[in-house]
Amino acid sequence: MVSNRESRGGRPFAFFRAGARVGAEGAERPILAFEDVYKFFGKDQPALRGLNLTIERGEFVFLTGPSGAGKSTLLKLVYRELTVDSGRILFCGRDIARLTDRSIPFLRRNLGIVFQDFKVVPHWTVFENVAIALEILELPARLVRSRVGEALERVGLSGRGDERVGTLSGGEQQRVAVARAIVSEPALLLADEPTGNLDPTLAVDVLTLFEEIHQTGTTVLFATHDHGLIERRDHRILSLEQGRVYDVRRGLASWSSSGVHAVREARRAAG
Amino acid sequence: MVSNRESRGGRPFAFFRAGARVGAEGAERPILAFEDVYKFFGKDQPALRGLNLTIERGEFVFLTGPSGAGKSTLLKLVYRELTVDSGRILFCGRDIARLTDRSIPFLRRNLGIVFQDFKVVPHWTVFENVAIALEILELPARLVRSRVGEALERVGLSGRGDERVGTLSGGEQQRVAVARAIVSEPALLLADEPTGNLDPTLAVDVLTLFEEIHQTGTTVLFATHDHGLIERRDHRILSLEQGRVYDVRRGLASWSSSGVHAVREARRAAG
Amino acid sequence: MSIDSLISRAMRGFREELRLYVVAVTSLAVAFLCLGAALLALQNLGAVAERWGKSGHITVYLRDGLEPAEITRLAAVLEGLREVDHVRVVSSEEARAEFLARTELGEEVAELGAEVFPASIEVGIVSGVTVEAIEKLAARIGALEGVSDVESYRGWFEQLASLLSAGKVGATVIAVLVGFCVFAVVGNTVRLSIARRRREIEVMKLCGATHGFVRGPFIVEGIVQGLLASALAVAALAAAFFALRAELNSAFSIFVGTEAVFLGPGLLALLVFSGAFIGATSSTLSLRRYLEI
Amino acid sequence: MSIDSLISRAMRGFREELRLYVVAVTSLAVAFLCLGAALLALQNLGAVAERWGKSGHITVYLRDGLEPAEITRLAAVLEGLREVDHVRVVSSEEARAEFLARTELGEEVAELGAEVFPASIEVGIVSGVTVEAIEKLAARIGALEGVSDVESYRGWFEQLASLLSAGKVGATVIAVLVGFCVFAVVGNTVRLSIARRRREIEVMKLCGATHGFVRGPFIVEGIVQGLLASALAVAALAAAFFALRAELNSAFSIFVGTEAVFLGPGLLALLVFSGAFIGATSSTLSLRRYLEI
Ligand SMILES: Nc1ncnc2c1ncn2[C@@H]1O[C@H](COP(=O)(O)OP(=O)(O)OP(=O)(O)O)[C@@H](O)[C@H]1O
Ligand SMILES: Nc1ncnc2c1ncn2[C@@H]1O[C@H](COP(=O)(O)OP(=O)(O)OP(=O)(O)O)[C@@H](O)[C@H]1O
Ligand SMILES: [Mg+2]
Ligand SMILES: [Mg+2]
Repeated sequence: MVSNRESRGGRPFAFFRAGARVGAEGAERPILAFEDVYKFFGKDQPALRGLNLTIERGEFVFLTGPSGAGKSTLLKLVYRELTVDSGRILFCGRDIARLTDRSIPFLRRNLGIVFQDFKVVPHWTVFENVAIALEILELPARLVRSRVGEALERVGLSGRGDERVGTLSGGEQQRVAVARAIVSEPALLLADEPTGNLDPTLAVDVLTLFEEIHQTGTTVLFATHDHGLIERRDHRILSLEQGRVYDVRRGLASWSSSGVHAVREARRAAG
Repeated sequence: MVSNRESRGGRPFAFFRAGARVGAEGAERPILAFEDVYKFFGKDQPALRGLNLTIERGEFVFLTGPSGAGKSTLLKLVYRELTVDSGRILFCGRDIARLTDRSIPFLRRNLGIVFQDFKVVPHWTVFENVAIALEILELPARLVRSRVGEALERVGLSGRGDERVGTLSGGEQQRVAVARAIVSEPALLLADEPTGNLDPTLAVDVLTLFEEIHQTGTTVLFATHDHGLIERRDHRILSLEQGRVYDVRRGLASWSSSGVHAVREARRAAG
Repeated sequence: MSIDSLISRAMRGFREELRLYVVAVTSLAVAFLCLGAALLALQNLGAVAERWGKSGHITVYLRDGLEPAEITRLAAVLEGLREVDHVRVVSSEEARAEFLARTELGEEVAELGAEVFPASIEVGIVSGVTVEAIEKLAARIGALEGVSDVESYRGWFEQLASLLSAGKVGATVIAVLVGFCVFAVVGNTVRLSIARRRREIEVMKLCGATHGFVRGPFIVEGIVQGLLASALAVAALAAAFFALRAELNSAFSIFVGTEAVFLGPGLLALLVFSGAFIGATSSTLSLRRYLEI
Repeated sequence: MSIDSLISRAMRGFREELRLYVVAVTSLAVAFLCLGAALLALQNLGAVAERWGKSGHITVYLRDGLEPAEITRLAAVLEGLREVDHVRVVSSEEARAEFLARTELGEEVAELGAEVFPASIEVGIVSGVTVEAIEKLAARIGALEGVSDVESYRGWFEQLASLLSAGKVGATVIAVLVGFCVFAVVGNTVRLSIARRRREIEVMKLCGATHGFVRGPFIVEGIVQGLLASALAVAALAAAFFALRAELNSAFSIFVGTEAVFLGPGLLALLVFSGAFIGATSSTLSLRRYLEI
């Protein structure tokens, strides 16, 4: 990863068209801005109603809220699986809704996405599932191998590259999905409940992994139900409810240092 | 549900062959017994190694352990998606491994299963997804309608029976899976991480739902990573690690009454 | 399992995969159409062969200048032969008239006198006489007084017979190939709809459904597909046949001596039910490995 | 996109769906075989029609008892006619010999004298003369001294011509139907493999793959399928043709007057490449709606 970052000279930015760079104006703007976004599924059930939200470049934001609040919908709008019904979503100052079909792949190449339902390919091997994100970028095979190996190591699956993903346990599959999202070193990482199938120890590990990646300049948007996880970190927490931002606060406020989390935290602080 | 239980005279028990009843000897035995069970995937990586375990009729057991410990494998052995490589699994005193292919459906009709990956049919409606468990039992359509309605109400999805499951949020899909598992009032409920996509409030609701069903005589085997959930109840907790039972204890021991859980608990105690 | 639930689940399958089924039924109908056409050709060729095998026919050209009395006597002699069914005398005049009727040319030909056209006797042979016996008969007749030439059509007959048998072989090969295609198409269609509905099958199995419960709707779908396709094919074949019948008859009848006939009700029923049967079988076979979930 | 990755992904597809592809290629090969056979029939019918259109032929039966000198004179007269290409005199003796050679019968027939068989002159007509002109010529010849009968084969010709055109129509219909079948089968196969690999396509799209990247391996697979199937069909057709060639020729050649010929290299190449083309097109079309994920 390090070698690659050097060779490409800073954060890669092939936006809208491969090879294009975001200009100075793009760099100044927030990486993601929601302006009065509505999304309807059927007449009377809006999943998002008038969402206003700005995420600055390099931020780490938790997204939480009850089941059906609209978290996944919000993320899907960003990677254009869905389009807004009214309002705008600006990615680096550009309106995502106005992208042509041909440009969408180039938007997505700037994103790393952990899907709530993993979306791994069960009959592919672990290696192939992670490598596809780099093959799409047409990286040479040698580089793909080394970066995939590194990503698998970071999620605790090193040495398991040849197993078929369909045979892995739920938590292992989720970690494959995480590895795929981070392997391409995206500008924006969208993680939809990436720890739902992980035990508390691994959940903290994955959170820590995301924080490490965040340190290198990646913006992270992390949707989760795990209060144990979000409350213990000093990041912005957005609470959605019924398609609206219901609460914005920072973590660590109500963090109680009891239970297994505390043990791990102590260990982490020590090491 | 009540009317049906009455009409069938106690817990239905169509085991191995539809219409057959478990005799007195079956009723005395533990509902589930693992005797020195091994399960190998490939030569050198046993998922279960020498598991011994007895679950009594009417028990409520939590199953926990790190990712890849073998929890799902254990459950899959019970519903015969997998077969043991050595040892025996006795369900009501009968060896599951020795069931013929034709008997397996009748074993499964005694089970309610919440799968870790939900296994809902995305292009079916919520109603159809839940009703299939009863249609298989060839219940009359009227009865199917009323019982499905009741099950959906219990998981907080009443009035949403006509939506296609593929359009639901992750947590909603998980609740459909829960409804399908409980709708047939099984003798044994196997739940594999049934709250991984639910917010803490809903997770407690689902746990409470399982406890209510447990009250009516159903045996529950509940695999989860959510320590917040298991520690607060007085049930047996089995910890697996690397395919072995690593720890057996009861909950409530290390339960700290802080955070949101406490609030809900208080409310629940009051109501 | 209740029929109600079976039907309603099969209907759901059709609704969901409508496009797929339209494509499948269409291509199956085409395959069945080929099969039907091959059968039709076989049947008509068979009819022709049978007729030819039965009804020999000899033309006896008469020497010029025979008296009508001599001709009548000759005809009587011929009629008296054991192998002969009937005779018809064609006088020079009649031959000329027939010839003129067949040509559309005017003057020049019309000027031709009757003497240009030899009188002849058409001899119908009783059915069941072999080609060799007819050949012998023709030679005997040729030796009779007043006969100039005998045409027994043996060469033509032999060539046409070999043509017929080649046609039969071809039609049979087509029928076999088409049968194979139908099987492959139904199998692929069912496999396709299974692949799309894998999750559904898996869920039913895991909820305790028996193989029969899972298989039911697919087999119903296979049967309906096969039935629809073969019925469509039969309808199209019938439409084409009866629309083109006059043309076919005029093209073939003089040549082969029979009218084109359509497939009998027995064969039609067989075709339609073989559609249903192939649909059911192919569904069942394709489902097999998917049921082992 | 790099060719390496394209090929390796296509190979992966083949490996995973080997059974499916075997079935698909087999049923496609059958369809192509039908197409090839129809083309072959069309081509041979065309050759026959062309030859017949060009080479008319009249048999002039001579009156009994003509002197050899008279026959020679008559032949010279006929040869002098503008429409005549060549003439060949068949004496009574020769006609008898030919007849005996054609029958396998012994004694009785062998006893027949040469006088039973009329002498004749075979008249070859220069190419390009129409049927009507031949008919007129036959009438003129019939009026000549010493001619007993003229056979211009007009009736046969007309019937065979209509048979030929019916055959052509039939072969064309088969070709169209088979083309449709091929399209449907390739489409269904590709759709089937897409249905099974839906998740894969979805994942690639969501990771930022362009349509081309996703489509590439499927199109390669479609092309390979089409190529394999059509090549197989051509090989099978050639094997069948050359194995049965002698039989076909003996069955048809006297009758139609030409030797059966195989498809030319141009048509063969066209057939094989149309396989590849249909494979690619059908893949592309079938992929369309799945790319909109
Ligand atoms: N494609 C769709 N069609 C119709 N309704 C939809 C669709 N997608 C989402 N919804 C509805 O929109 C609401 C919000 O869904 P969303 O997936 O965003 O919730 P969520 O916050 O991610 O919930 P969870 O925590 O359970 O994953 C839900 O009620 C869901 O049923
Ligand atoms: N069909 C299979 N083939 C090969 N290995 C398998 C198969 N199923 C499970 N395994 C392996 O067995 C181990 C235990 O898997 P299992 O699914 O039981 O874990 P788990 O305890 O459910 O984990 P999680 O909490 O992540 O769901 C894992 O390492 C997994 O990779
Ligand atoms: Mg969600
Ligand atoms: Mg598991």
